[in-house]
Amino acid sequence: MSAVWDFLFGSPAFLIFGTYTLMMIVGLGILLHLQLGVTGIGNFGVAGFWGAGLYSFGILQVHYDVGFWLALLAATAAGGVLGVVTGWVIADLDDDGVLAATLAVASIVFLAIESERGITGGRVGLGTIDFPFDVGERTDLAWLAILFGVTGVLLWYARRVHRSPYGRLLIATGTNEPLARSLRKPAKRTKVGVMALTSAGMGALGGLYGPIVHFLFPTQLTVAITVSVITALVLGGQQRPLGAFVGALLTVGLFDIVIKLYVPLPRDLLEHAFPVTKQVIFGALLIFVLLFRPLGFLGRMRRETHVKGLTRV
Amino acid sequence: MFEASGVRCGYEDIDVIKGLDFSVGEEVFAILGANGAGKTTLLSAIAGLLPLSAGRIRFGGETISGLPPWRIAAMGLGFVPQERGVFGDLTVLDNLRVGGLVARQARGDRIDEIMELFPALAGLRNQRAGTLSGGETKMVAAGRALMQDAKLLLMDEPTAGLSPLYVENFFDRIRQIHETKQVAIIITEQNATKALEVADRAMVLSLGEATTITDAKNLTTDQLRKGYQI
Amino acid sequence: MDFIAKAVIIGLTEQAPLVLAAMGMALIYNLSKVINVAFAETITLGAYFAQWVNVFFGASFYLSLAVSGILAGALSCATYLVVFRTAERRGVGAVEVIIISLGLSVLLRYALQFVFGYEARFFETPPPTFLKLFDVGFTSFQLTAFILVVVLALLFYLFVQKTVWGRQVRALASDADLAKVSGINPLLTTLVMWFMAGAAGGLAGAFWGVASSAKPGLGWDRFLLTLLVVLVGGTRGLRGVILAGMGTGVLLSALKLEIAPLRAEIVLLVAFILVLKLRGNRFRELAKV
Amino acid sequence: MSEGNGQGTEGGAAAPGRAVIRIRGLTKSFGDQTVVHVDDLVLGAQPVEGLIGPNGAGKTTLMRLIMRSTRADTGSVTLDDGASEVALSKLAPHRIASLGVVKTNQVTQDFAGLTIWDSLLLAVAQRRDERPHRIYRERHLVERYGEEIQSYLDVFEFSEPGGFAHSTGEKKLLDLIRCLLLNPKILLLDEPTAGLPEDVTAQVIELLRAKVAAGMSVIIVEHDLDVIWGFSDVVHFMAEGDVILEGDPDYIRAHSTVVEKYLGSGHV
Repeated sequence: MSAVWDFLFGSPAFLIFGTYTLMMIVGLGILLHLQLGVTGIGNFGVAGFWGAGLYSFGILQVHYDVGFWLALLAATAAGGVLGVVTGWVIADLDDDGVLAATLAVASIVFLAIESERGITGGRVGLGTIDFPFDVGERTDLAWLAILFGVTGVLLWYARRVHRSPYGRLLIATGTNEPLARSLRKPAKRTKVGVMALTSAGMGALGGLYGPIVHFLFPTQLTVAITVSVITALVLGGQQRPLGAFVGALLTVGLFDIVIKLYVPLPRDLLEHAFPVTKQVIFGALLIFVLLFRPLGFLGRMRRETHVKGLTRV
Repeated sequence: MFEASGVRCGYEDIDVIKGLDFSVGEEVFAILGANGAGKTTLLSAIAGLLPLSAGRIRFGGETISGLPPWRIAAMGLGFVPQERGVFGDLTVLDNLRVGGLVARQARGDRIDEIMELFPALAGLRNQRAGTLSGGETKMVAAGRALMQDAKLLLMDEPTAGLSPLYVENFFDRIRQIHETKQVAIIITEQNATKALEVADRAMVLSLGEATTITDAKNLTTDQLRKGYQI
Repeated sequence: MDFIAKAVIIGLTEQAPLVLAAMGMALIYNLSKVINVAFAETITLGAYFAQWVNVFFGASFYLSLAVSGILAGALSCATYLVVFRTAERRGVGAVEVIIISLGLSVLLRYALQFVFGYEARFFETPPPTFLKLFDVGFTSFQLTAFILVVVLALLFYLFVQKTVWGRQVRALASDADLAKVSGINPLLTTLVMWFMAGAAGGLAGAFWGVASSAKPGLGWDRFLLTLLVVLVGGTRGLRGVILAGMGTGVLLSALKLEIAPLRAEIVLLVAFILVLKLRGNRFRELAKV
Repeated sequence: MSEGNGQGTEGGAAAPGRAVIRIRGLTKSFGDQTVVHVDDLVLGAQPVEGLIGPNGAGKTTLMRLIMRSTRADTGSVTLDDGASEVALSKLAPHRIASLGVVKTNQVTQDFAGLTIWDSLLLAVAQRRDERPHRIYRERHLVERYGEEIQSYLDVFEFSEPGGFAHSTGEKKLLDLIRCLLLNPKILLLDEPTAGLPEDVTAQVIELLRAKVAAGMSVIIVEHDLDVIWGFSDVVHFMAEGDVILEGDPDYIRAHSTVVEKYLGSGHV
């Protein structure tokens, strides 16, 4: 029994950090699900919205000694504001324009962090950021529990959206915008609104990531995180709230936790071939899933039974 | 040379054309009918752009239904669509040259022939087709199809939306093309009077079905009014 | 005057490959209506191919260029046949195609490291002489590269505008159905076009690569700028792309002469976003309701 | 400009309580081709008005100009309910629908992700039901509108009312029901019965008659002219971008201009 315990938690710091990452991907994935899977907005700049939150949080904590809650609020606001601006830009662009604009937003955030060294620390980094509380040895576990809670709330909200008129409005806007407009739905405002809401969420997640890494670097905001989130969501099922969760388990969970921690790979392999192989597999998965099972592991949005049930109310 | 039997076709699961049988020889054959009759749908299906849900189309002794459109074009069937009959981004000359891809020999001569047929185009050789007037566009569209050295020309409402003077002139050209180049022509038209002046035979189409197929000169106003529901 | 001359010289010599890359991507965009994120990897691999031929076979840079163009073109055709054509036939939606191409991009970017190694790879070219014009220094190699890019871009433009195949490509892009009934075989024409586009991308990559080194992120780092040039200039055809590409190069170097380079890039991106936003409004007529 | 009015029609004045659409100097060109050029036209003064004309007359474009899914080059479209006049041509499409001017679609339109019930609940949901924080609003929506929706589903037979619309015909009916659920003052119908079987066409017309009796105005474009002749109170005849003739169905049907525009001058 204790052998099993040792095997699983022999290196708790790595396991906890892996799970943090997993939770981040799931959280961002749920928010991207609301953008991409529900509203049809292909956001390729997830890292930018998340990073805006992360760095707002970090700058306020490090340079201005702002308290945790206020800093978290600022992180949320930073994501939200960026979301409003992006939403306004993309509201009447086609999918190619959305790709370009969201990529550009992420790029701008990245460049701004690298260039404004005075407040972001540039490539030297920004730190340190600590947990807002200290319960001794188990502080990191407590933080993990909080992250679980936040992700749970996001999941709950996404599921409720699917069962509410708001979700229907988002789906309608995403699948046939002109038709939605002809049915009194303000498509533009809806898009800006959902971008504001979900990007604020991404900003908040960014803020919550600050204490985990303690030290912020621009390299934490590369396209890799966006690709991980997209891969997880698409693999799990972009139209389902649980999609990101399932997908993240199958990708980050499998590679960054199970294989990295529990499969004895030679150090050399782990450093070079492993991350490269992982990305090759992610890329291949994206292609295969979208070509041959476009709705991912979980499949189509469940609407039928749910509405049938309602009619009997 | 052309034969359609039991043809049904349409969009998604609705058949716009509901079972047509007709054949066309070395003649000008007019397909008449009000909007919504299915004229454009029928021609698109003949050209191979739309699959048949039933029936068969034969052309020059071979079955063409089921073949891709570029194969049908190579067999000598030219199609002049009603809208978007020209490549707007290409010059007039390039439009004609694209038509000439099918039958490359003597391409230069045929360009000259077309310029003679439509003298108005001569001065517009290097203009972008997207900037032409409605009438000029139709000339380029017809010229492009003729460049294919077509044996059968499908023309979908070639005069829709054009000025009366131009319409008169264009119908003269149609007859001229038929006679000098020995091209069979299937022409759809809503304006029956004009089409019947140049057609040898005519078919009246109403909501996807043929109400009459007869010699052009025998077609009565009553038959037309019935087909058009007025 | 001096400032303008400087901006123009630096902009054109540094960003000349951008024009070539954007022409290639624009061709795919106009014909297949696909924004191909994996085009970034066509660029990267162009650099690797050229470097490989240059170093492994000891070939001159110019010979490696030719080989690299052909290989990149072939790769581009392969990606079309295996991935994009399949997507087209399965009726995959527009956003999904973009994500598929993103997947392909990631796949190629990392898979190439198995073949070419994890480290950056350098070209072996003879040491250049240094030249000066309007107080701007550049190497003889940069000058030949610039002239070559101009010639290649011109050839590419002439191919699309003046040849039979170019005409077919343009006809197919202008109206696919009309092209088909005019006797154009779409598959053949599309393959020719993807080959040309890939070759252009590969050559751009080779020029970028020789100026620094062939590394996995080479194409991706330049993808966003290329994409923006295509989206902004592409509505006016290849000529628009060329102008937008050159304009971007000059504007960027002008900005960099005035403000910090990273800030200059930010300003450029913001400008592009605003142009996209303004342009977007003009496309609303397409609604079918 | 109208060439002349038939028996029993008045072009301008709105019947009390019935809102009308007023069109002034409206033009739309694609390239050098003027598709719509309407100087002065009132639609909706009578309960059911037909809009017919030969190919390219501009009927569909006129309807899309009214709904602003396409932008006019010049001119104005206003909604006049007797008390006040609102310029529709300055409003966003969703605002026009909110004012009670609604159009069905010629090309079948549907929401790929929504079931039939979903689609109909979407139509009835108000702005306040659709706020992001109202995630428990569904029950209210079903209680408030469920019966009304069910009443439509009782009229038409869908193969799977709880699921997705399968055929083009079902999607077409769904499109119509969605529009009716908005309780429009003026309903524009663009070929509502194209592709529907005869018995369903009859059901549609019957349902529309009931709605008209309850105060809704209908403006209908239809290729099956038998539907026009049987259903309309007034017919507007369009040719070359303008309404050139207005009158009751029999008057239009017998008019030489109409015959000439459809068949040509040789068959008048």
